[in-house]
Amino acid sequence: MTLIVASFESETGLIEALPRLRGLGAVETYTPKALQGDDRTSILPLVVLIAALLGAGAGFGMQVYANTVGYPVDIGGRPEFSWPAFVPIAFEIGILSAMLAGFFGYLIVNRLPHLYDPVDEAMLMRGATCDRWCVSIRTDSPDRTHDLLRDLAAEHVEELSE
Amino acid sequence: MNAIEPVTLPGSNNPDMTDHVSAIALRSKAFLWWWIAVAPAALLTSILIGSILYLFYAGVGIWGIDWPVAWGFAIISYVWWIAIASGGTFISALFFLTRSEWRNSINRIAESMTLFGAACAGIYPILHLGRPWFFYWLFPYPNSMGLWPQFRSPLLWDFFAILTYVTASVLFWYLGLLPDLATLRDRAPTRTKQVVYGAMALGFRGTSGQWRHYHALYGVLAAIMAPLVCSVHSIVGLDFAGAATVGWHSTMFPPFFIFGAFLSGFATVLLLIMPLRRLLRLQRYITTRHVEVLGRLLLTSSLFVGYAYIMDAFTTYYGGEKAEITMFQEKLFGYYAGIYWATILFNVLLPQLLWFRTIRLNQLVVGLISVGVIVGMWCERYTIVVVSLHRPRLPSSYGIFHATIWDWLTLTGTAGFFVFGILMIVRLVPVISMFEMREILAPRRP
Amino acid sequence: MPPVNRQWRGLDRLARDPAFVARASAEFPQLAAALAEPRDRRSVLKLMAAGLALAGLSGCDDGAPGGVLIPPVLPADNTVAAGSRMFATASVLGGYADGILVRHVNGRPIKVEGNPLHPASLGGTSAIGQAEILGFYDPDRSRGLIRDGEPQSWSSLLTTLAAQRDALGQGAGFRILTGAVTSPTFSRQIAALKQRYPEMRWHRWDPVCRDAMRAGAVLAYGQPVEVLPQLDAVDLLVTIDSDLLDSAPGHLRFARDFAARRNPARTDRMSRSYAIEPTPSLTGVAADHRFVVSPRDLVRIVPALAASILRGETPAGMPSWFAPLAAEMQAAHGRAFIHAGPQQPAEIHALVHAMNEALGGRGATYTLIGPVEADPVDQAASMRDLMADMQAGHVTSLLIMDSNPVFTLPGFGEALKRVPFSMTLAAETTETGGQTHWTLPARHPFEDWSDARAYDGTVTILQPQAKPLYDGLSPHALLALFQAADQVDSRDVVRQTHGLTDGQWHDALATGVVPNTRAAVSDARLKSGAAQALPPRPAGGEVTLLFRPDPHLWDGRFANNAWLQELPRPLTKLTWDNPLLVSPAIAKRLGLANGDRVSVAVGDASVVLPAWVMPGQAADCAVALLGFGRTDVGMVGQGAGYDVYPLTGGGGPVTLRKGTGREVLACTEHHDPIFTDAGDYVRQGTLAAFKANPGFLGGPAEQPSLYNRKPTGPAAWGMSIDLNACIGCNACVVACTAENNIPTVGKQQVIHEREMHWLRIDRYHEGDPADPNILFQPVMCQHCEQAPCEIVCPVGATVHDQEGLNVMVYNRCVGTRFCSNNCPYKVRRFNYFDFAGEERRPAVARNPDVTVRARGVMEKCTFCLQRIAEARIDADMANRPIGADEVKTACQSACPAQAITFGNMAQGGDIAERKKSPLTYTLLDDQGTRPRVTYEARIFNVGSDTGT
Amino acid sequence: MAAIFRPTANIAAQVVVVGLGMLIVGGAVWWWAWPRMDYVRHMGWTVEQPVPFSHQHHVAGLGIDCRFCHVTVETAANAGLPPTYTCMTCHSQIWTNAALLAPVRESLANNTPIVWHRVTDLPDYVYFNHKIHIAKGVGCQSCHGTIQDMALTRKARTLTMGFCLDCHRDPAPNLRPADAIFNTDWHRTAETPSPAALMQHYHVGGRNLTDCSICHR
Repeated sequence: MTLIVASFESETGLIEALPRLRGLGAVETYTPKALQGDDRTSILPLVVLIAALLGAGAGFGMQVYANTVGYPVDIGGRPEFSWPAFVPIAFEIGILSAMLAGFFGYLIVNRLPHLYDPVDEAMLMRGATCDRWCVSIRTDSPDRTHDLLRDLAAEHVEELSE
Repeated sequence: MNAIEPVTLPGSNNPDMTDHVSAIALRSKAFLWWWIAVAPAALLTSILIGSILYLFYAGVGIWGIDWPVAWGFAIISYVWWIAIASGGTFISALFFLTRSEWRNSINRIAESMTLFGAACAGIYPILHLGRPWFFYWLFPYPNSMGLWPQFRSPLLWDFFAILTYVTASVLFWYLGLLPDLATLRDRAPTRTKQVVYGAMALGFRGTSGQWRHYHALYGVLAAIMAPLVCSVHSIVGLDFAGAATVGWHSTMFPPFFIFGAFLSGFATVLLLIMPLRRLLRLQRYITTRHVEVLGRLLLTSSLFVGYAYIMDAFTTYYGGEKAEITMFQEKLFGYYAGIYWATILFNVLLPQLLWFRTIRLNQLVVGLISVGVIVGMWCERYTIVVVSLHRPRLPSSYGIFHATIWDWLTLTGTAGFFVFGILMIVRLVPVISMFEMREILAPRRP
Repeated sequence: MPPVNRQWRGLDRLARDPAFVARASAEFPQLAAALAEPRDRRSVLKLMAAGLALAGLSGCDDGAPGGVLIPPVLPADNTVAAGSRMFATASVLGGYADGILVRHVNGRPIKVEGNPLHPASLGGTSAIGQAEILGFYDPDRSRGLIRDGEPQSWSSLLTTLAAQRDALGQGAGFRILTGAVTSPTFSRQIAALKQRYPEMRWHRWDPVCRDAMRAGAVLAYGQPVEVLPQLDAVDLLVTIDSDLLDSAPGHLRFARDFAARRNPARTDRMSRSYAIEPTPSLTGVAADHRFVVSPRDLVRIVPALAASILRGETPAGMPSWFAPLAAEMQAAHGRAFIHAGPQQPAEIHALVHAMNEALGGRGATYTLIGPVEADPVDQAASMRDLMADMQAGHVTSLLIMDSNPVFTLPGFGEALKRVPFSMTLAAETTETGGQTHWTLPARHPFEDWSDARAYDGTVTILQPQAKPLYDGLSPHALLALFQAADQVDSRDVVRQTHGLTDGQWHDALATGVVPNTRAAVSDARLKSGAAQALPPRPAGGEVTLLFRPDPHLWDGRFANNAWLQELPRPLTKLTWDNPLLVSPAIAKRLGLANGDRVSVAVGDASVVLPAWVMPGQAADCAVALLGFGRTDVGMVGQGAGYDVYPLTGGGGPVTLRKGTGREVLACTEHHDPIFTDAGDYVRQGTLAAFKANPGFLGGPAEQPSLYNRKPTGPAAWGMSIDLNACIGCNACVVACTAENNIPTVGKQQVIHEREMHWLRIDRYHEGDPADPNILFQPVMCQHCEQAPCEIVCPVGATVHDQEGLNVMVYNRCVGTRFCSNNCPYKVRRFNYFDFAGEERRPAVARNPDVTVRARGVMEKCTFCLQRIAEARIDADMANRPIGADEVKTACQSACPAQAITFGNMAQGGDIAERKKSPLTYTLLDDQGTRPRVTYEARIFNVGSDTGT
Repeated sequence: MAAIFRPTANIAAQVVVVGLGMLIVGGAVWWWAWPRMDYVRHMGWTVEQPVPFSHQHHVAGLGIDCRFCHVTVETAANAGLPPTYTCMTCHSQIWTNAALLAPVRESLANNTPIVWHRVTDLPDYVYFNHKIHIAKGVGCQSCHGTIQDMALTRKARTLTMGFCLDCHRDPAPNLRPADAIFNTDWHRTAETPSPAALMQHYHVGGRNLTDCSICHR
């Protein structure tokens, strides 16, 4: 296996290159902003929604329990189950759990923190977070890859042995 | 400069922007002006710490609060700060949802403002307590007394609202920072900076997966932040409206407080970006367009607030409750009348100048108006808290409030802490969200 | 450091005083140990508590400080190891006794209650009587014998007195000076002394005396008879500058009898009362009609009134109300009573006697009795003689007891210097004590035996309530020492006086009254001359200066009592100060606002003090309040207010000049003094309107509410306050302070509006400043069933219990103060500083059944929860419900007029009855809070209708 | 060698993340557990006393009734500590010169009280009342534990608010027949009335015993 990293000057360059490179091995892109035309969906919104509902439900439940079972007290002659008063806190707890779920969910789905990756060895990767459009290919046929990249007018190419 | 510039000046492009912005955070020596600004801020921060220590030693009696006016600066300043904080969230979340391009270059500053505004606000509720060391009794933790907090109290709602808001703001801010931290990591000149920014970037490399989830999530969170900030402010409003106290018992307070948050939020953002764009040479990316847009928003929200003030008077007299009217008369013509009229002047009258385009484009005037608004908003809270409380229902419990030196020291202390925080942000992280700017900038140098 | 009032510093000073530490080590070992190494005052106080416990104050001990338990060595005899008991005694002021019971908890005196069996009290107490317990525990009380500033031993005193006994011979130069005395024992001892020293003389001096009344009686009847009103039999009461309900001997009883005829919902014969006075008094405020008349007009009007009543004349140039009043008085023949105050000249009293006789009141509305005071004298004259003799050097030895002439009588200090041997016996440090050769510490009345007579002559035995805190000498013991060498036990002396059998003696102690000692009814005949008496016209000048005792500090003897200092004066609501009370007219003329400095000059004597505008005061009148400005007094009274006694000495015209600058006065009310709509809070109406429609002031049944949850406990506590009975005397406020360990905060904090009283008496002036309608309203926690405070507390520190109490759990409170904001009645108080910790009284003085509140927590009226809890436990042990009237709150039992009723509404009783009254309304009922406290509206029996 | 981090950095990062997680969980557990620990509540601690008084000896051994020393337990809020005089009623006869009892004799001789150290010390804002608990059939051991086995008196219950509430919510299990209240070796037997019957007998349950005003004033 060899890991080949290449950078393109333009987004379009990379986009055109991708379908042809995919034949040669596992391809991953590294780009300063999201690539156009990537229309796969993410699970995170669903996670956030569920977390919000669970959190709000739990929060509301806690308040009902405390006021009816845990230690019921006569507060200003209000009913023990005064649900309208419980809504704000339930809402806030829902939001809180949604935020936490979203953030940590993101780390999990992307396996972060992931400080080291073999591609980091490639010098040209430093441009990926600025204005270069990089791609990495794990392939058994480095030569063909090199040829292809040359045809695609890749700006730089680096080969990293693993 | 009376022709309105576009959101970014012609010829701006991604590489230049990235070089310029990351250079600010990565430069080895801080600017001179930075040191000049940070010195007093640090001093005030230490004054804040000092006055807090003395407060814990001596008790809240060192403040001006008394029998009828049991709430004072602590609550005034708390509401004031939390309103300022919210402005940032409006810009970064609300206008993200509306896909307004102008927002991209200032949302980092706005969010940082939120962060430290919320931090300043968050201190006060604890300082306010008679026995601050028991503040955690507001939290439903499993205690050996078998006791629960009292969930019907607006103050408890507030406790949860603040808890949520501060946490959410931090996470939202950090998430928004990830790609830029990655940029800094890859451009860091020294090993230390590489490691620090690298660690903070958590290994963000802009892979297709990272970007895909990132956008999905950021949109959702933005959509959550918007209602959150509204709920926080409604609840702060309910801290007052939830009580039967004269001058507080009004269904209008929640929206009224949200309007106030808009107003002071936009004003503070203006006050931050106008100097920063000069000092950091960001005129390319934060243009007079931004000032102009924010000016309009300031005017709009000031109209909202003005409406609230009118309704406040209307409902008082329409309701015809004696105590309410007495208190309102006192507000208009009594001992504290000056503060009420200052509120009207600063929050409603002065911002009307912004109807004129030339004024909107005159950054000095806009700055003065913004300062006025921020002072005005503080006066508004002073009126709500002190003036309402000093005229209770029974004449026998009328009273008066005079702030003490400790009230003022704490207030100015938090102001210093806020500035200090902002300066640290300016020094350490990109003041412009670079990856979002790339959405609207030319990818390559011409 | 937080701005804490000077008054707290005392005990530190004490702790540093070697003399004290020495004495302490003798009495309280731990205390000395504590004082030896420096500690914070709190721990010293704690140990002082332990020390006092050892000193025998406390039998058993629950929760003694320092996590230790200190059982007695021997089983405490006749103190119940725990729980409370009552012991009868009396509180004596100006010689006259009000019967009291002292409640002991764990064997130590904690609280003063009224003695229901005592004719002058009937269970009620005065503010001063309630505060006496604090005086008992006062750390500033004088201790140790002093001679010319040097501490002395008891033996040296004995030798000195032995020398005196020999030196005095016939007693030519021997003088004794005391205040007015009613004690049979004391006068018996004096008589004995007179036998031994035939030429000795006994002088009397009270700065606030009743000379004029005595002289008036002599004018009218040829002998110093006293008048004994039967106010419950009076249909028409006319008071002339009177102190009948304020401070007259028997005023507690008068308040009770007066109130009995004031609520038309309970009596069908509501009395009517007219007050004619130059400056507002409680008596005047309680009246249906209050006529503001300057003293210089009084001397014109009263004789005219007499003329028209005695001789049917119709004098000219009288105010409009004169003729109708005279007519009404004649109409009320046999049902009317007239009373004039001690400030009025003798002639006016003579005329009043004549009028009362003419109106056929004698025997019906009042009786005459022989003098209650022992050997009454004209004090002014008696003092003139004494001073003259002192100047002339005729006085060789002077013994001063229970009197402070150096402070209260200008020039006495000078004269004193010429006396070769002088001795003061005083419980507190006094100016006089500082200037006599010997200063002896007197025992507090709670520490020794004595006796005294009430306004009607009834004798009470004063019995000690605890072992002496500081060794002192009782007056009886001292007199005995002048009599003979052998030291006597004051108990025996007192007992000899009354010659009671053991049984009678013990009954007398138990009941607090010696039976059949009421003064005999006098059959004195009115002298013919009485009706012609002509009062002298007071000196001219545009300002008339009146001297009145401070309602709480009296003549200054209570200046070191923090409770009384911080007690808002009934009419001005001022604390810690005695500004000159000026009429609105004077204020207008001199351009004075409250607090402005003004200089008062009488002849060559002059004083500069702040002014206070007093609505309803006669246009030409300025009132100077005695009793403040003590110079040689404990830490509390030090430098509070201004000494106006110098003015009493000056002769000549009175001049007022506006001074420079203004002072901040600690007033507890901050609203515009004049009100137009006080009726919103204190509902009021006329008797006529009431008769037309009894319910015309009562509130609507109950505001509709979304919430209808009601407390469902076995008991339902409720309170009803009768505004017709309340005379604003403040007894309830002090009682509450004493019962509930309420701290005083000092002048500075009162100015900061941080006073702590759970119970306050709101005072409203309504109408014309020159002659306003003055209204009182006691306000404490209303214990709302829909309590706004409870909803907003984030930690549930204030909640409802099932018996309808709004309970405040101090130890759960974090101090958000939201409850106070949300309380429409503003009855909650917050501990901004550690007020309780800074208190000067020892911890043992506190009520152990009430939690002492820490810094940063909210507190408020609990309906005396500790008393309820006690009753609750007793009832549960007997498996019975709590009786309707079983629990009495502190304020209720203190009220002389029975304005406050409290009880378990579930069991009926008085409270249920009063709640049914058509006058019942709830304060701020538009708030829908459903308070458990209700008020009965004030009804005025005004002239247009007869009322009977 | 362009990479900023070594491969080991990933492991390090994971360790940090896991560590933080465990810290949070651990903190929560500690917060819950700490106030409930016997150590914190001084459970079973014996306190240094001037005289090593043994309840075991006097109660279990000699069978002296609680009320012989704690005289006011049925009539007052506090059970009452015996005056030295009470100790000497016996010890003037037996162990008259035991070294252990020297403090007692001195106390009587010099009329200086013995200063005992508290074993159970409720906060000042809690108003516990012995007489009502006795009257309603709560045995000494419910709060003082197996006092008859204590050679040195020690705290036997947590006496937290939670502890009080448990019983105030459901008193039945702690009720005894009137004659068994001071009986230290009493055990529920077949013929003991049922808890429900005892509740009936003592008229417990009439009021809400969890009201704040029951214990706090």
